[in-house]
Amino acid sequence: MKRRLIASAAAALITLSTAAYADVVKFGIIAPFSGPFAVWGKQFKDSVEAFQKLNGKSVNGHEIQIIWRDEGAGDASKSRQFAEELILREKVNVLGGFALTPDALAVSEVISESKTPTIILNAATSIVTRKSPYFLRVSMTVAQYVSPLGGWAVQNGIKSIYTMVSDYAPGIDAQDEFLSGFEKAGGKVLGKDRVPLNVTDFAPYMERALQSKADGLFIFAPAGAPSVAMVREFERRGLKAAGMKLLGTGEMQEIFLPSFGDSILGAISSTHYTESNQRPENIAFRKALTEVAGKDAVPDMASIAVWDALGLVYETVKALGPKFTGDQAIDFMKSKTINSPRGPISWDPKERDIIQNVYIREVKKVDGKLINVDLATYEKVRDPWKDNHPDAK
Amino acid sequence: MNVAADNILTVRGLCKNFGALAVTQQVDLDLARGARIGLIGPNGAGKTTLVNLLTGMLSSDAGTIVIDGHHIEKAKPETRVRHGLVRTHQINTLLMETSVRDNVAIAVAERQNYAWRMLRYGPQWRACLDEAQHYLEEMRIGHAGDRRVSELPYGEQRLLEIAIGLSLKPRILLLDEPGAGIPSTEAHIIHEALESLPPDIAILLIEHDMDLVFKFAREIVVLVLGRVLTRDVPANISSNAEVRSVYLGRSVV
Amino acid sequence: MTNQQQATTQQQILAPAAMSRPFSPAMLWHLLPWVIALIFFFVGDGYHSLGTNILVMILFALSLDLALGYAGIITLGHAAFFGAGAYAAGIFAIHFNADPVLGLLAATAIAGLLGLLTGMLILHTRGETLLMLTLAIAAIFYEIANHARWLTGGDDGLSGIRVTPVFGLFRFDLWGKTAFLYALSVLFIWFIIAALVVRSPFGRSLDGIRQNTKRMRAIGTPVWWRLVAMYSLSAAMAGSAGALTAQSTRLVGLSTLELLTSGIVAVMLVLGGERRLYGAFIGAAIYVVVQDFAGSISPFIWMFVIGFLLIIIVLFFEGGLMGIIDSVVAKLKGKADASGQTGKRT
Amino acid sequence: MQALTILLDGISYGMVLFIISVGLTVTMGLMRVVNLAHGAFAMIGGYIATVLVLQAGVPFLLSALIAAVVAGALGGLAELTVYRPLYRKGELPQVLLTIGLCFVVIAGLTLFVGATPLPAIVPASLDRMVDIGFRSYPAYRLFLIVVGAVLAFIVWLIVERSLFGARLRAAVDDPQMARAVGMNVNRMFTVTFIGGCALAGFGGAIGAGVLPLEPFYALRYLVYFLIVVAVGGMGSFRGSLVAALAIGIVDTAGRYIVPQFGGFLLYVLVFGLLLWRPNGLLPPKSVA
Repeated sequence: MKRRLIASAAAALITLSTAAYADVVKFGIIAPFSGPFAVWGKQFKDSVEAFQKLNGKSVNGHEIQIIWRDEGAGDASKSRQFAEELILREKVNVLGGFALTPDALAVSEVISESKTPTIILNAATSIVTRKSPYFLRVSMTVAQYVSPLGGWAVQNGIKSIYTMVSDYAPGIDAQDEFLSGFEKAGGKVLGKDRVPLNVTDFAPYMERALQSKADGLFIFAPAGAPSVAMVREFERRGLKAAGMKLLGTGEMQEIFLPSFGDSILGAISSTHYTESNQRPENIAFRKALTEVAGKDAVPDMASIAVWDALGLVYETVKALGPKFTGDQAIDFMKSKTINSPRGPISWDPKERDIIQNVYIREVKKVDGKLINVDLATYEKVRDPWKDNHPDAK
Repeated sequence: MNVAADNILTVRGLCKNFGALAVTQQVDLDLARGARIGLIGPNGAGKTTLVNLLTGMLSSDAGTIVIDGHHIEKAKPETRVRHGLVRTHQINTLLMETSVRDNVAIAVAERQNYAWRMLRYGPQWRACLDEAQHYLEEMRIGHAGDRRVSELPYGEQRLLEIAIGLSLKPRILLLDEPGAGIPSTEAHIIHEALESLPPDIAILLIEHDMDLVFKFAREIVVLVLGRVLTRDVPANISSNAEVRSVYLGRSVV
Repeated sequence: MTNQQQATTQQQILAPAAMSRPFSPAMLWHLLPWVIALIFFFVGDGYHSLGTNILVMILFALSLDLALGYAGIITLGHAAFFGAGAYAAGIFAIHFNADPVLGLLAATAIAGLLGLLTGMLILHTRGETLLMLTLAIAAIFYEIANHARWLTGGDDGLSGIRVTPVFGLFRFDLWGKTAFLYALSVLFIWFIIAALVVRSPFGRSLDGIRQNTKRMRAIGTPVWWRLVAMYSLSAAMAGSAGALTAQSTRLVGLSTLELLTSGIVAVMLVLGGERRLYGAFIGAAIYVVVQDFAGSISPFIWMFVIGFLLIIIVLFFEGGLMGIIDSVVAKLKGKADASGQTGKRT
Repeated sequence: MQALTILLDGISYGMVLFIISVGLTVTMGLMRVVNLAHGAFAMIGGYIATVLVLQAGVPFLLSALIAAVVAGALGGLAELTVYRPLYRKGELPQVLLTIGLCFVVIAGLTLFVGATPLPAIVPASLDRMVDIGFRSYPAYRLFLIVVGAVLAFIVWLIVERSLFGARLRAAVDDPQMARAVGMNVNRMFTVTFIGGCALAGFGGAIGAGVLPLEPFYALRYLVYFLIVVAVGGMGSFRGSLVAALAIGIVDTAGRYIVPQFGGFLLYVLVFGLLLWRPNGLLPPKSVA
């Protein structure tokens, strides 16, 4: 437990050295730094450093201290264990993190009982925020960022579709949400495939999609090996050559584009953050990030989520001072509207879920670099699942 | 077919083929209570195969094996042991990491049906240990009970092998080369041990050491190319021309 | 019989066989893990979940020690039973009864039954084939849990598990103190059972099967049945560990069934030393604590550390950490004494 | 015609499995080592080839050959240092040491190359469709089939037609006898291990389009390699070819025809097959 000793000793020193009225506000973040999802942890950390570089490490003299915990390879019980430890031992004022939905669900009891405001930095299943009144989401829900895509596709000439999603909860949510919009707009569904998570040879699935002769293929796969292999096979098997449009979501984040190579050109995706957008907030964000993490650093959904979460925490301390109750913090946060690098974001006061723009983008080559270019913007998109399921628990 | 009244083991027409190779052909064998039979034959005659067929380590293609009126040719090895058909091994198959006494006690526990006991086994296991010590002493290695088998001299390991066989209270004991690998200066130890075996057990001794066989056996069965060549008293065997020619290396079949 | 043996005999009449040797001060060492656990209970605020997690992994590793260590059943699929126990306990609590002890018993029984059924199928085989079959079973269990979303929650995990107070008296508090003591009690009971079983005629016959199957056949041991029995017992125990994790975290994820989980528990066991019972204690505790520590320094340092540790232990320290401790103790005691201990390992 | 497409897909996939796994069947059959680190050598090969293509502009095939040489050399080194002491040990130490080796390789490659999946290195000349009469088909897949067939032929020549191969087969069939007649079995182990690892490295490089390279490659595909060996029969070269192709075809056809069963089908079939024939389809004589 040495590192914790060092951490608390360091914290104690800092407390002593600053003026007597200064306090330390602790923000504990539980995220994967090892295992298959290690990228998330790295992106979180870079973004936090960038934020603190730009905005300083304290608010009104109160130090904002980030305490990290590595939850490893998707082990939800670890997540709960660290939450307890951070709340009881470290006495964190705000908790955050959670790459996957089970990680977030695992802490709901603990944060409810201890009334700890908890900011969800990724976990994207709609129901999560209903599991505790102290959850607040700054990322997105799958249903939210998929919802406009189906309608957009039909309006833009994609009249028939084949869907291919990884066989896990987010994949199925994405498929259902996409198809509901697509069918409502009058599109025709020619086939639905669910691909087991461990599959990386997509030849048979792509062959089925090719034979369906649909106008478009909607995919949803976890970032990493599965989505990379999916897109490569899409190109290689000639679906693209046959004129089929590739539609997706998080797979086409800028950070992953180099893994695909040029085969990804022309792919359509819908998400809540276009990395290359030209808002002044985004330019400042990317500049700070490259200063911290090198010139090749590319922000993604993780970076933007933690960036805005820190923004919320800083605002909270500015308004409420270093000492606040969980209820005060959550009430304050959910009433804010923030000019995020992704665009304006606010929260549904009842659900504590984020309301934000969703962008439809296309992968293009600009100055020899693959980036996403906005085609359409849907403003202030709420989580449709919650509106459709007002009473689900 | 004539079967002697006090026959404990009766084998008729036992056959085994490995592919096209017939390793055991129409073997008949009778063992009476307390018999002392030697089984000899040149290398590759199928002696060990025969033992494996009798004990059920190999399944036979044809033929019957009867112990005391029970047909056991289809039975599993462990069932045959329960019928009193017990063997010792040519090469050591002792539990090398276990103590000498435990090696025997495990066998005793198996025979006593204690070996399924997981909890509350204190008195039973103690009884097994006591009985094990008794067999060790019978084989004159009672002093070595606490030692690990791997620390035991080779000759004493061979005696332990026999002690384990005895501890199963066999009616028929198949001794597969008990003297193998023992320097000739120590061969008498094995002989003495064999002589001290309980008289009511029928014993089939498979051995290369002719001295030992001729000293111990009252009758000798000669196996050649999977067939029984002849069965006779030692004196006649040693003068049998056919047997001699086999051992001189010429084929007789 | 020597005097010592007679003394042993008299002791055995009075005490269960596991504690059958005459009392000596060295035996107080057996109290050490339990004393540490109790001290931890009083001073470990904020770490009780970590502690419970360690206890669960100890129990899981102990179960593997029975199957793999003592019986020599080479398996890389033990997570199948851990996960089955966890899901069984969770589903039982949600749909039938939230009593933790009933849930634990049900999960243990179900895991044991699954061990029995799969064991009967696969324990004819040995070595690499057996290894592959255990892998395949765990993979099939995983796919079932992944597909039966309506029952298991699939990839989102099983949540909403309720747990009533233990015996209607001790509520599972938020900070995991009750859960810790509960897990400790379950571990203690299983440890006593394991300690008795490995010294029993049954356990010794399995030790024999591991050393030499042919020998055991020759003394009339029904090898297959015996292996199936031990495998089921071990599966039941792994199921208990799974149930504990389900009840203490009120959550079951697919990761409980993963290949990596099977691998990690084997690593823990070998790290501590197999066929030593306490090896599971040391291995699981060190693994969890060091992972907690090293993992935070750098993402992949932990994999380096554990990888190198495994290589070094296998090449130079067979018997794991307990093996090192044993040899140090033996040296301290002096050679004469040490050689007297032959064949009696704890 | 659809059936033919599935067949081609299955065979090309199976060929990758064969190239990578054939070395593993030797280690497990000849040396009796449960080698869970075999995938790590394929991964090393793939990473090296990717870095060469992307950073140094080395042509695809040449970089795959260099990857094979390096993977083989590392394999030889590993055989001499950590594998040799393993031959005398039981299965458990073997499993754990090789898992440890896997961990070290995964951690090392991640530290040096990064935690994201690697970009594709299949050259544009292969990454296109070619007309094969009844339809257009990915050139890359045809390339895999051709390379796999050539390698299978070379392996067959070495194993069945050379003196070394005759000795190797004898040693697989009866290791004790081979030692007894004075074969230098140790050297044979080293040489075959190098060969097996080189093939794995080569397979990892050229197969990256089917098995994408990422940090957990070594563990993710390990089960497939092990299945090839177990189904084919440990130590059987012909068995591993038959098994690899069968697995490729069954897996592909299964996913095409009944995608909803997905992962189940293969595992259930393998499970059933191993119960029916514990020693695999074509086991060598020693275990038959």
